[in-house]
Amino acid sequence: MKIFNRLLILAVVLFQTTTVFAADAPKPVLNPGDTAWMLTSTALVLLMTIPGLALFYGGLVGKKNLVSTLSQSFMITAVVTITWYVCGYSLAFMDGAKGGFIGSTSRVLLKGIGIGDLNTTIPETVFFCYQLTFAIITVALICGSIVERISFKALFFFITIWSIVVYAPVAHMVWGNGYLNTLGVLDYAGGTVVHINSGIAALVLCLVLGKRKAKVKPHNVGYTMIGASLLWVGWFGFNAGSAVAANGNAGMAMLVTQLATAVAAATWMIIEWLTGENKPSLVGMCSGAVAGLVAITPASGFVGPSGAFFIGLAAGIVCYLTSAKLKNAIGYDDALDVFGVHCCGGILGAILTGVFAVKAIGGTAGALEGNVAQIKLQLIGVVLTLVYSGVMTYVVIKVVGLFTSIRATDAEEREGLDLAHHGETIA
Amino acid sequence: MKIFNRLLILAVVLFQTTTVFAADAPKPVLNPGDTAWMLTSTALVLLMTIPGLALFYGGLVGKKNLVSTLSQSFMITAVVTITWYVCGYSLAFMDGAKGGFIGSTSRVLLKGIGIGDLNTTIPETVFFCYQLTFAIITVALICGSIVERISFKALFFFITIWSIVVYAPVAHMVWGNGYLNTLGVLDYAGGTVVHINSGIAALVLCLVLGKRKAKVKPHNVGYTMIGASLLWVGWFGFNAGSAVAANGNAGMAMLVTQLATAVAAATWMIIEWLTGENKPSLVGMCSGAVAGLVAITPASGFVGPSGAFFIGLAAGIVCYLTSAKLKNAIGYDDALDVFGVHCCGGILGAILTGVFAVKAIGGTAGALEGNVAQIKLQLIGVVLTLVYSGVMTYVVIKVVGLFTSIRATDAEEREGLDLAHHGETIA
Amino acid sequence: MKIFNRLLILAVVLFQTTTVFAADAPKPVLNPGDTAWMLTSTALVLLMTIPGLALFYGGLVGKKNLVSTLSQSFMITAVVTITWYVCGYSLAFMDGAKGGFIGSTSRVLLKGIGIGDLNTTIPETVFFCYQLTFAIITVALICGSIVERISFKALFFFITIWSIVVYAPVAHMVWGNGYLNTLGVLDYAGGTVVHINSGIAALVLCLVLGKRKAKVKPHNVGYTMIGASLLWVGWFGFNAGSAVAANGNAGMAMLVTQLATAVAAATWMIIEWLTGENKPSLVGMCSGAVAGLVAITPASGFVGPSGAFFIGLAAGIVCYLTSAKLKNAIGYDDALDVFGVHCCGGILGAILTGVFAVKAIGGTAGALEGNVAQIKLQLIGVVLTLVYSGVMTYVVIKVVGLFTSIRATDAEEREGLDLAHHGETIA
Amino acid sequence: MKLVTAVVKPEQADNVKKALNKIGIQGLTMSDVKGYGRQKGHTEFYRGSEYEVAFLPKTKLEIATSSKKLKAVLEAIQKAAKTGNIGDGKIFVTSLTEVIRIRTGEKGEKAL
Amino acid sequence: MKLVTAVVKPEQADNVKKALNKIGIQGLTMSDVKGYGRQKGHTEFYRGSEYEVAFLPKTKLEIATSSKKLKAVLEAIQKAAKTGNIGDGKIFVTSLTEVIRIRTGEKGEKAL
Amino acid sequence: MKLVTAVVKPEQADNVKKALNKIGIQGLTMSDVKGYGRQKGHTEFYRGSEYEVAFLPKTKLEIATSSKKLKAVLEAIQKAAKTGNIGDGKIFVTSLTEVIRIRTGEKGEKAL
Ligand SMILES: Nc1ncnc2c1ncn2[C@@H]1O[C@H](COP(=O)(O)OP(=O)(O)O)[C@@H](O)[C@H]1O
Ligand SMILES: Nc1ncnc2c1ncn2[C@@H]1O[C@H](COP(=O)(O)OP(=O)(O)O)[C@@H](O)[C@H]1O
Ligand SMILES: Nc1ncnc2c1ncn2[C@@H]1O[C@H](COP(=O)(O)OP(=O)(O)O)[C@@H](O)[C@H]1O
Repeated sequence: MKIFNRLLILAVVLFQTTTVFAADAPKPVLNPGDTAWMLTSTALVLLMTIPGLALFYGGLVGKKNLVSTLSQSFMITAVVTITWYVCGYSLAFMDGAKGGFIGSTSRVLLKGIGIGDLNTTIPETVFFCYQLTFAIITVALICGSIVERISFKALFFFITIWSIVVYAPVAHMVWGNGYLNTLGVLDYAGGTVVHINSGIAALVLCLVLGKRKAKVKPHNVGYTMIGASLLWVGWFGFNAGSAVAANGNAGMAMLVTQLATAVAAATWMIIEWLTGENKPSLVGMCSGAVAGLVAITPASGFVGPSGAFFIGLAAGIVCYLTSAKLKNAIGYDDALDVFGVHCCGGILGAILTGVFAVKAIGGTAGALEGNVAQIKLQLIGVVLTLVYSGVMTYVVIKVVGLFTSIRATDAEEREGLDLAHHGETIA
Repeated sequence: MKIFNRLLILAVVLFQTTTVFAADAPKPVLNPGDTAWMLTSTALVLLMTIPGLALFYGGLVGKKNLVSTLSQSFMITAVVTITWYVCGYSLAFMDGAKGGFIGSTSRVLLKGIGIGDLNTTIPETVFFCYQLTFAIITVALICGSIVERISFKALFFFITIWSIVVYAPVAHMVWGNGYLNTLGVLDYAGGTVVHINSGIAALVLCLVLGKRKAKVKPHNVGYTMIGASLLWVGWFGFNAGSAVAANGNAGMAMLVTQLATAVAAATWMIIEWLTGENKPSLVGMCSGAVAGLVAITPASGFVGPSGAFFIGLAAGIVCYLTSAKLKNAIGYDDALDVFGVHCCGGILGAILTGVFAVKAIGGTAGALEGNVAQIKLQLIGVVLTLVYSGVMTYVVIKVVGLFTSIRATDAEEREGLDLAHHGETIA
Repeated sequence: MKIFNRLLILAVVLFQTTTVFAADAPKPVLNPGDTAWMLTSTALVLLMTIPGLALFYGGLVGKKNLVSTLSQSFMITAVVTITWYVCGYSLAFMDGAKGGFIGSTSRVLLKGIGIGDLNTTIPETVFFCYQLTFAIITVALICGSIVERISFKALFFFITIWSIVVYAPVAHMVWGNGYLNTLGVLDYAGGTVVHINSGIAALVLCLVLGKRKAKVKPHNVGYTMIGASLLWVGWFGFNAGSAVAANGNAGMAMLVTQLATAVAAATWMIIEWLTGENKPSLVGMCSGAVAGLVAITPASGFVGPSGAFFIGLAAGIVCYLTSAKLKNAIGYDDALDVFGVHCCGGILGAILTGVFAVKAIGGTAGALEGNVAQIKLQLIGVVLTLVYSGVMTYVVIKVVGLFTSIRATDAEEREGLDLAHHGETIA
Repeated sequence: MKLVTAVVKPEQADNVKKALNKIGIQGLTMSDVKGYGRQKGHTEFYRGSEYEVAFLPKTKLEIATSSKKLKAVLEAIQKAAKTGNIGDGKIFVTSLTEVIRIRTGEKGEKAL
Repeated sequence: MKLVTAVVKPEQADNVKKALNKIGIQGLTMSDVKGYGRQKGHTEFYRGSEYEVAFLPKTKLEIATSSKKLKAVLEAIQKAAKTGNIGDGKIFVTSLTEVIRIRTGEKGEKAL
Repeated sequence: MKLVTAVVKPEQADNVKKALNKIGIQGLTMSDVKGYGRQKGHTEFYRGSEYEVAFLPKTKLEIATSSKKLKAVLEAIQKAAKTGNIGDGKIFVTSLTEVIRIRTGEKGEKAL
């Protein structure tokens, strides 16, 4: 009996190796190492939104809107979990028509899910949770453009609908068996699905809502730094977790993420140092880091260190220009630069993925390795996302606007949304 | 070849089952994936107390008691580590008389522990640390009812004793080879051991101590939100870590945790929105989330998504009522609602575990699957914990009171415990 | 029977080595469990610096230097990532002359790194990132002695150079195939490389810079507590991660880390309680915890629980004396006690590693097991690091001083570095 | 018209407010200040370094009132703020040459 | 010389500052205060417990000015601070017996 | 009796306190204020947006004193607060019609 057990140990090990590589392998088996990393990644990505993004945004608004800004992220975490459970996950990740636009309803309300169901080598339950954290942060990112004036009620309805009719289809097209995926568009961890998607939605919303009555300077740069740090750390779960395994791909994704982020942070800092007020600001460094994180996101499973270096450099320069120059030049009130950093950084990253992709890393060559066509594919992904998300965001907010006022009243805005919408104040 | 692979899958499953339960199974072997997840879970659960719970509580007290409230959690982390090392772990987890009340002293001072010792598939050292983080947070939770007036010195002595004479036996009865475990009471991650246990202790303590001289509104809702977020994220280690493996059970535990928490947060928010001041408060959402986390804790390894949904819903409603209504109606000064959220939420969760348990998930059927008797078992666990912890808490605090004053003087309370007990102030 | 067991273990190991790369190559194979833990550890150690250390330090300075203090850690994270990528990693970890002083340039700019490259059982990319987080925190630690007066520009140049000419060689000598490693000096997770190294650099810098014009009390003990907590939690990645595997060594490292830290925190607290102002301060507990973490660092893979207990006790006492007494007696302005806690704690830990090392745990016996010579080896490591780092730090800061003023002007210091160097203020 | 400035213990401020309400004072301006007098500050220790915190938190209340009501105001404050311990605070009275209600432009006692 | 103390809505403070600049006032001291009058505070709820927040945030502006300029100052403040809603605030005027510029030792109107 | 209000640089406040102690002043009320005069504020940039921070942090010290001691108080403050740079601050003197020590009910100079 003991011997049999020992043979089994051997068998287990043998088996784990054979299943993954064997050509005619049956359904993959659960790998505890991969599962451990994906459980961890899920925690890391949730940490990015609460409290990460909440603080990053919260520190940049005025003091009388801190509670409001924190509440948005927290409420979204709760509500999107429910919409994801109800149908978002199913519509995004269950196979629909190949090359189509939306998934199937086979996992609506998670029907039939069990502890034995797997997605590649991890439990499907973990995959559900991991993907959920992406849906959450995408929606939460949007709020940055509309803080200090959006009605909390309107936001509640807006994000409930948006998480289903915009996020799920875009995720399906890129990561499910949908159109862009079938086409060969590369988006490792969400350049299009998360950043372009939220960034364009943010721009549309802030145009619909109009400008704030008054702009005040960031009330708590400390919170912003804590938030940026948690985003940075959590992003390891975002990008390296997108390998859905604890392997060499995850490792390389972590490495390029770290490098691009550092380069972008340093770049933004140096630009500020050498221009403008001649001072390197903490908000600038944090913004640069986030820009780098955004731009490397679609590329993180496809490029190597030198690609990451250039992507970081480009992100620092481009996002500085779109946030600090373009916005003021044009004059829309994208309060916390969701468009400038996430949409523009996402587009930049999507395109540069097509440039720097290395076949030996992610299986697809980029323009530098001769596959110039990839850039075109990337552009298709960018444009489709911009158009679909932009138009649908407009439709959804207009529909919500039929039922409830989407903007805080002038009095509420002056008083601060903390008191007006939540009945709470920071002393 | 395929058949062979399938046999191997079967073998793997069989093997995993046989090693743990088979009488003549060989010593289980270390699994690096499981170990990785448990190392991580330990970090996550420690994060729940410092800084998570410390901030959650710290934000809700007055400014002049912030240092005091943070110090309580920090001191407890240090002291309970020492009592756990000295004898707590041994008394809780070493086999005592089967179906008994307390474990053995075989691991007092961790004697004989080596790097090769395992607990199921992970090193015993990791199991020690993981379980330690539960002991820490249980004790730290208690403080919520007695902030702003407890003597730091009395607290120091109280928790030193309580962590040994209350926590260890309760943990042993439920998770060791003790009475409730043998009986078949289900408590996956600590509904009774952690939440009912700390919640009833908190109620007893606040009754013994009496009310605060003055109640002030939460001084920093931002800290409370950070704390609630870290509790939420860290709770993945708490519940999914309780699988003590990186497998499908851990995955399902994570999923139901996320879902119940989100539903409870949304429920509490909506109740506030539709009643009272008509405003959804951030403190309300955070409280709802914690209520959901508490209620799903005992159930997290036993129920599926729909069970989690209802548990979250019930937790949002019940804990809202116990915290916002019951307390004010009766009039005890459970400052931060440890009884209302943790004890009541824990009881609710314990009972609903008996209702919603799914045999295919955790091996035990609940009332909905016909096993109505489970509810009775659950009630036995609840009542025994309430009585034992309640009575012993009273005894311990009275004993401590023989040697030192348990309450801050009026002058200290007015001045704030920060300055009075720690000689530090927040500018 | 035992022999059979050993053969099986061998078989498993052999097997793992053979399968993927086939042939009879002894090259180790990737282990997903180990990789999962190291990915996580990397995130944890980064969390220690941003936001951990940044907040720990930030809370202890005056309010007008908060942004400045946070910026230092953030900038260092970005810049050291770049120097590590450019050449630091290669110089530290690529094999140089055996027993030498510096590594080779074979991985400059990470040339040739691929997703298949391994370091023991994890991807080399992960090893790169993990080690990077150590380089970052070592450099960031230094800043504690020079806050509130260092020029941000000078710091920028200083750390760029220091991370290459000081950190890389010291890391190589201890952890690469360099002199101290070959000699048999034990430093599990960085007592010499991280703490003595940064601590002596901090002392030299604060002596060169001179005292602050005015000392103000910690402006935000709350931030300090959050920072200390994140350091504590993150340190699991630091010490248990240094096993570079998810195994029994990692587990024991976590256990001794937790225990020594708790004992040191309690010790510092009790010393304060029984002496001086008779009050246990939160800053004191946090300082004690960090002292314990520092002292156990070199020992964490070599000692058992009882060794950890005594190391924690010694760290609490010694670091209290060096920080609270020695500094004031001598009169240098090591603002946040980097020398007192990190250098002195590191020396203490290095020596006690030689005392308490247990052969059955880390493979090397200490003085208590009869190997008194180990203490001498440890002292060699300590002295060499003190001398090399001390001298080189002096040289580097003097060189930087040739090009730019290293200290803020009096006006800038009075105004606060936040506004002076970053153009930002906390309202 | 007089401006009454009372520096009181923070924990008594609410009491004072209520006492003033009772005698018909309907407006009040408050601010957080720090002070010392007979009651001195304290010393805090951080890692063995002493930091003198010379000033204690106090609450400053400013009440503009008609000269007629002055006596009642002073009495109300004294009664409500007094604990009998040092640090109870002081009341300062200055003359107001003019008071204006911004919203209406009313002046003098009507503006109070 | 007069000391003009205006308690205004925080969001109007900037306006007032600009208006004063225009009429040649070059110095100003500001502080955050809380107050109530016709405009009362509000109640906040935390887990069902009510906390009365009696005082509303206001901004206090202090301007020392020559008696000559007083009228212009008062008018400028009134105009700039007025929104027409309750809570617009008050202006108090007291007499200054002396003003000194610390840097130069100048006294009286020269010191303003 | 006089109320001396000094607006000084925050970093000089401690100096002033000590100087006043030396001449026997035993009570003082302090608050954080913001101001501008000759010394203007600054501009901060966040992602390219300018935010004018018009006011600089200052410390306001209020000292009630007997008319007799007034001269000594003014001199002590001037000496201790002066750095010679702009922004050193101002001293304002008003008359006090009454001072009351709440604890004892003492009035007038005895209450100082
Ligand atoms: N001469 C003074 N000028 C201005 N404020 C004073 C003066 N004396 C006391 N105060 C204020 O009154 C407060 C209470 O004074 P203190 O002398 O401590 O109490 P008591 O009046 O009960 O003896 C002080 O903290 C300070 O703010
Ligand atoms: N009698 C008073 N003494 C001191 N401050 C007052 C007095 N009355 C009002 N104030 C201040 O003026 C502010 C505005 O007063 P309020 O009566 O609300 O507005 P309005 O003058 O427009 O009717 C109050 O918040 C308070 O700070
Ligand atoms: N007319 C005034 N009314 C009220 N406060 C003033 C006035 N002028 C100056 N102050 C205060 O004095 C401070 C210093 O004044 P400033 O003119 O900058 O310095 P200096 O007196 O050295 O020229 C200002 O920041 C402001 O707080």
